[in-house]
Amino acid sequence: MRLGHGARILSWAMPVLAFAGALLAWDLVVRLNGIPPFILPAPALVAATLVSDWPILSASLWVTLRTTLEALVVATAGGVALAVVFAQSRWIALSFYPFAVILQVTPIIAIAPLLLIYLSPDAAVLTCAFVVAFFPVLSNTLAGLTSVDPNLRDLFRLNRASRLAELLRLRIPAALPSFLVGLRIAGGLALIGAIVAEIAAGSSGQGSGLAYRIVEAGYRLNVPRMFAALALISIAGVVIYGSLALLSHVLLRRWHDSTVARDG
Amino acid sequence: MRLGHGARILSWAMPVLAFAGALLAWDLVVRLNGIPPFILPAPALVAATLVSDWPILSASLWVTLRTTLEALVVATAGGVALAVVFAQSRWIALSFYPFAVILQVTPIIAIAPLLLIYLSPDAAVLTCAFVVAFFPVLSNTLAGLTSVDPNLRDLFRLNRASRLAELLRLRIPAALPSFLVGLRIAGGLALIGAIVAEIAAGSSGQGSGLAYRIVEAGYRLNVPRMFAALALISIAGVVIYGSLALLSHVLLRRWHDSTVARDG
Amino acid sequence: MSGLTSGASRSAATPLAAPAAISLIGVGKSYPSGTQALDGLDLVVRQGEFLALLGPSGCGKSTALRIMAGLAAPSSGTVERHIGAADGASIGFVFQEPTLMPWARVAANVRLPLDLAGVGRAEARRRAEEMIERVGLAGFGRAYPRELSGGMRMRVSLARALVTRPHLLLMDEPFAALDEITRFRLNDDLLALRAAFGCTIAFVTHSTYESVYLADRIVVMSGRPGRVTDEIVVEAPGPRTAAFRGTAGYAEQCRRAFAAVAGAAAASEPR
Amino acid sequence: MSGLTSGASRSAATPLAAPAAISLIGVGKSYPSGTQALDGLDLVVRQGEFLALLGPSGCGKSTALRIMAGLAAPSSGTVERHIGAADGASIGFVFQEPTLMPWARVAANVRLPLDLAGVGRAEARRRAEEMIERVGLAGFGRAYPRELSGGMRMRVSLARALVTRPHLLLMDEPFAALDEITRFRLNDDLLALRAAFGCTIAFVTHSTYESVYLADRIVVMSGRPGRVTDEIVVEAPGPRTAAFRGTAGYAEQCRRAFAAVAGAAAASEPR
Amino acid sequence: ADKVTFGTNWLAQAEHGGFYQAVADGTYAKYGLEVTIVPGGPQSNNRMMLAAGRLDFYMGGNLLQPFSAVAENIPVVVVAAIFQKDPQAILSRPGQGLDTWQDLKKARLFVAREGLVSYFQWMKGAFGFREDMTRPYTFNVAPFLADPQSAMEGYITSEPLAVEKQGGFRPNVFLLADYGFDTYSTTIETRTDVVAGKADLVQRFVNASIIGWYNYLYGDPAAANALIKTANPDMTDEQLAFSLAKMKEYGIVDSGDALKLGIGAMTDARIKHFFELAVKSGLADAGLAYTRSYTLAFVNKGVGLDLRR
Ligand SMILES: Nc1ncnc2c1ncn2[C@@H]1O[C@H](COP(=O)(O)OP(=O)(O)OP(=O)(O)O)[C@@H](O)[C@H]1O
Ligand SMILES: Nc1ncnc2c1ncn2[C@@H]1O[C@H](COP(=O)(O)OP(=O)(O)OP(=O)(O)O)[C@@H](O)[C@H]1O
Ligand SMILES: [Mg+2]
Ligand SMILES: [Mg+2]
Repeated sequence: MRLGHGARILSWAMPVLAFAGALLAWDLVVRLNGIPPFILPAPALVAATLVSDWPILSASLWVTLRTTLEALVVATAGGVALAVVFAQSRWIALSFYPFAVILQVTPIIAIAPLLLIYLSPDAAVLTCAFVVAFFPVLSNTLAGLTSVDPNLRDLFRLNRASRLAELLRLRIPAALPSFLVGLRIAGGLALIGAIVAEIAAGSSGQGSGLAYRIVEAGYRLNVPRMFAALALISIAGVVIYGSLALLSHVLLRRWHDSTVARDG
Repeated sequence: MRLGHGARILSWAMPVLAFAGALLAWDLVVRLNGIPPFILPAPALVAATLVSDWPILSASLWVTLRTTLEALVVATAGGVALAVVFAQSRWIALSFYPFAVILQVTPIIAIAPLLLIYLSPDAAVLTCAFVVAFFPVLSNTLAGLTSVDPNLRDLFRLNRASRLAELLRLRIPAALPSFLVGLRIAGGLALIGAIVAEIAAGSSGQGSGLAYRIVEAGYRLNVPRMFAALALISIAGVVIYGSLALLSHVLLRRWHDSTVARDG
Repeated sequence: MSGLTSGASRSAATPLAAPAAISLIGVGKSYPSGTQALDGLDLVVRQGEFLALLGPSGCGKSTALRIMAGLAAPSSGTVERHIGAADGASIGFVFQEPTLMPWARVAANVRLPLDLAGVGRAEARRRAEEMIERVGLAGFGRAYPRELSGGMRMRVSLARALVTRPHLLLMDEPFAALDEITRFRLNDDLLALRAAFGCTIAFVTHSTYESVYLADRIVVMSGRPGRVTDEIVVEAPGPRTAAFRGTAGYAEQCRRAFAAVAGAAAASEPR
Repeated sequence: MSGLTSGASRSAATPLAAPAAISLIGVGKSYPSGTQALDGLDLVVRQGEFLALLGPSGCGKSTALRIMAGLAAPSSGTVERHIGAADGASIGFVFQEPTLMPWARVAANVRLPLDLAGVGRAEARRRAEEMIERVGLAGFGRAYPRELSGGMRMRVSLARALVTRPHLLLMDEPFAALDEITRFRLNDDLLALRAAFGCTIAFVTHSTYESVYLADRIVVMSGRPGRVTDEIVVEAPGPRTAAFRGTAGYAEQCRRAFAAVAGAAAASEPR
Repeated sequence: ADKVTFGTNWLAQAEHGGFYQAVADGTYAKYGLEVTIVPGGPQSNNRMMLAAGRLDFYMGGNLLQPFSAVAENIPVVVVAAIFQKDPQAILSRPGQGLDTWQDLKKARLFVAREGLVSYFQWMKGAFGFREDMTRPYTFNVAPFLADPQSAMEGYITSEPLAVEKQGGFRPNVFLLADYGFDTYSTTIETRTDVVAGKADLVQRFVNASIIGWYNYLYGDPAAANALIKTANPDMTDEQLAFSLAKMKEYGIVDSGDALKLGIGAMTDARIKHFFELAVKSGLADAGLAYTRSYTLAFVNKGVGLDLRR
């Protein structure tokens, strides 16, 4: 879309306004109902806490972000690999997809103890986060891999393309838009996964992540700090999503309907 | 795909075989490593527990299933509604999508206490489950709504279609395949959401669901019952997924590339 | 449209004197990729006129047609459209590709413009049915687009454009995928429709024969960037029927049109 | 293929005596939707032959072509293919729609068959470049399909089919979206290619003129269900150049072909 | 009667026995109270519900949270301490070189997140335990049983039975209170506005609860146990009996100051001592006005002493 100067400013102003409006609403709710800070702190208090507790919170943020990124990489790799395997034949998909579903629906709290028995804490955390985040990647990638233009498939068959060539040159590019939707979902889930995994399976110690901060702050009734940690998680989530959306845009810009704008 | 008689039998036999193989492997692992039942019970023991504890478990299953279905309905409706709103304009999407992402990444355990203060336990559980499950529906539906064939869009514009007509007759049908992928992901997530929500926000006591059973059985080291509950969750997950996949197939059968088979 | 009530036999003079329905004045169009598709295109479609656009592949015919329909905005120049927005969905457009809704059956695809215009269910169904029959697809109303051959799909698209009996009909190579017999029949149908309703038609074709047979006026474009290089006013002594194709005038005008296209193609070459 | 080394001027007798490259014997095809697309189709493509398929829209030409290529299995009857699987990617296929990879640039789309056949990078690039120029798209190698006009897309598809210099070329209305000038030039290119490499060609067209100009033999099909209703062996006295189009024989054979199609169309009608 | 809601911090169990007893035998009714017990759970948030005014009384786990409440200006105050000793303990497997308190430093320690931010900080500061040796305890004993070189937290009244039944061995039990973690436990907390405005109601609730506890410990607990099992159907008689026995054996409820002052007893000296411990462990700020976290106005009155047998 070719935006005029005004429209371009608007495209920045609107989200900022929306955000400011949300903060204002939050502030008003707290103020008008006289909600005490130990139940719901006002945004200014949360911001102040964010600044004052930054040394502690930033360290935890960093730990959680590292887990998140590792989980996202593993979930993406695993989801895509599974999708590729499942796309090979209906039999494989019919036979093994149920296991993927089982993995998706297994509650982390239930399997974490088992994992802790057999895996190192780091591996256990990564496994938990993977379990939380891989399914959308798998589902979306598989949907993309199996909805290829049948004529293009015929073309590859006619040219005696190997399965590998068909995968690399046809199915994977065709699945890209759908995969990227899955990836954007997985970005947020990896963050949740990191947090849940940290609670259920994480080793503690100096380098504890935001989940630990939340539990700790909750225990100490330090609700403003708890909300500061939550705010960091929210910001991290939005930044991750934004990055993945940007990646999506860059990869699809020139050829896909969702991003190629029509003028008129 | 026209399947011969043999192939049709295979299409049932393979998944059953895979399932049987998995059970056998599980049994062997337990047997060969001499894993005690309080760590990992053998499948036969889990099955026996499933039968013997059926009165308790079935009641819990029913509670969890009801929450799951409610959550799925709410998540689907909410996700689609949000996607429709976001699809209306870039400004709206840019301004409010971040809030959806924030909702997605907010850890349930952190917001559940807040919800419990202001909502009834049932409403709180439903809200939690919704938060867990709505995002894939939103993402996939939005992707579908915004990747409409531009020529078809032009056609509607030429015919002076109202926004509503364009939505109902063009965008929604075009988004259907993508929406259904999101729905299949949400099916599993709604189940997880129900479980997490139950743990985080559920009132304990008489009408407790499978999550409560798991925590409680884990707490009392009744690991076979815990696994029986897990097995029920897995089965429920697979059944929900299977139903949604079937729905998908029925809805798309006649026109979409992923389901219309090419002969050759 | 008032000048056009005498059926298929009318002199070419009337529409040439008619007021403009759409005027493109000095229109340029460049795409984000950098391609200058049109530059300084002057083109007038008069009310009641049957205009053919000829030109080498890639010269900007589709782009020009889209601009006429208001589907694309010109990068430079002006577009004036004198079609009353009052009279409902009055533009019929046939895209170069069939552009059908894959999830809707043939009947629903054809009925779409009527549904959008709020025509009653029974009435819409009847008219769609009739148009489907017109394009030779009787019995395929319940088929899905992917169950049709390429030519059949294009005919569905055609039926959809015609079903509203639009006042302005813009068509991008509507008959290219059809066999000559079907094509001739649809050509005649189009002439009859036009005679009956006096609609304005601009259409792109690659067949010089077809352009001469159908059009009052042929505009020849050359490409890179697209502009008008030639214009031929077609003289038809009598009604345009199969007999017209046998006349010397027809053959002569086809030759002229062909020469004009050849010239345009040559002009397009040294991009 | 050995019988075909004398360039564009060769008698039509040679290919007619040549052994079969593909035989369809009593082939029927019904789609899951219930449509009986073909029934008892007997059709032989001889080695080195240039065969044109004519017939009304929806009569089963594309279906027949797909069966020849092995892309679809017949519901009944037998298909014999005598093309050595040994000589690599030897089938070139032009689909009725362009069928390009939207994520790949024009050059990559054209290069695809070479890449799949393991041709070296530089060599593949050179050959693709050359073929892109051949179809008149020089300078568009780095464009994406959606930045092209309909005719340009079809030419990319054509370039892709020709770039491997295949021994068997199956083409489904490859020139329908092109202007006559481009079409004529590509017709001649095709004849030259065929003369140089002696490939076997079967192609679908709706232009009787084109079929007579290009083909050694024209098979006319009628539809519902699709079957062969007529066969015309084209007699060309000299080389097939623009001059051929001026001969009385050409005009006469065009008339014959047209009549055959008209007959087939009439036969298709009362489905 | 006054309607009163009381939130506990876990599912109904013997450790809440006295309160259920007071409901079951009509003690509360006798004191003009109609008490509804709201059980907690793994993720329950009854403490917040108290602060938000949704509950009238809450059962606190130890004194750390009341200290935090003062720090965060949360108007909550402890009015009685039912457990003189925190039943929190560390369990280890005998014969694995983990048989003394000091040995535990070599073990992998399963500690719940809440433990990590509370008593474990004291273990760290006072004895040199290290956080990197901990693993999260999610109230599932399997990882502990699977790993002989591990130890885990647990309530002395509860986990040892599970371990004994499933693991087939009697675990070493180290009660934190025995090593200096001298917090009160199972306290009764309420809001300051309740204390100020309805002191009489608070006094009645405290007194009735104390009497309930005497009766649960020394009388017939059957009616209370029945109520507990209704609230928590998975509770077994065996567990209830085990817990009751352990509470008596270790003097969880009725020992120390309580012997003289009655159940629920609190003293300034004891709380001061624990506060200093908390400060040393980094769990509280030295300058905290910790005395605001409790009041002795409702206890130490010898209520129910006559019921001890
Ligand atoms: N979406 C687009 N983005 C970039 N360039 C485009 C786009 N659409 C068309 N073009 C370019 O504009 C020029 C004119 O295209 P147009 O489709 O108008 O040609 P045309 O005359 O209709 O050709 P044809 O007869 O092949 O359909 C071409 O060079 C083409 O590459
Ligand atoms: N995938 C399909 N499913 C069901 N029916 C089909 C399918 N493809 C083609 N048909 C039917 O088969 C018949 C022949 O189709 P085909 O595409 O072979 O025709 P064609 O001769 O190529 O027509 P055209 O000239 O219009 O391209 C048509 O009646 C069509 O409706
Ligand atoms: Mg065009
Ligand atoms: Mg066809």
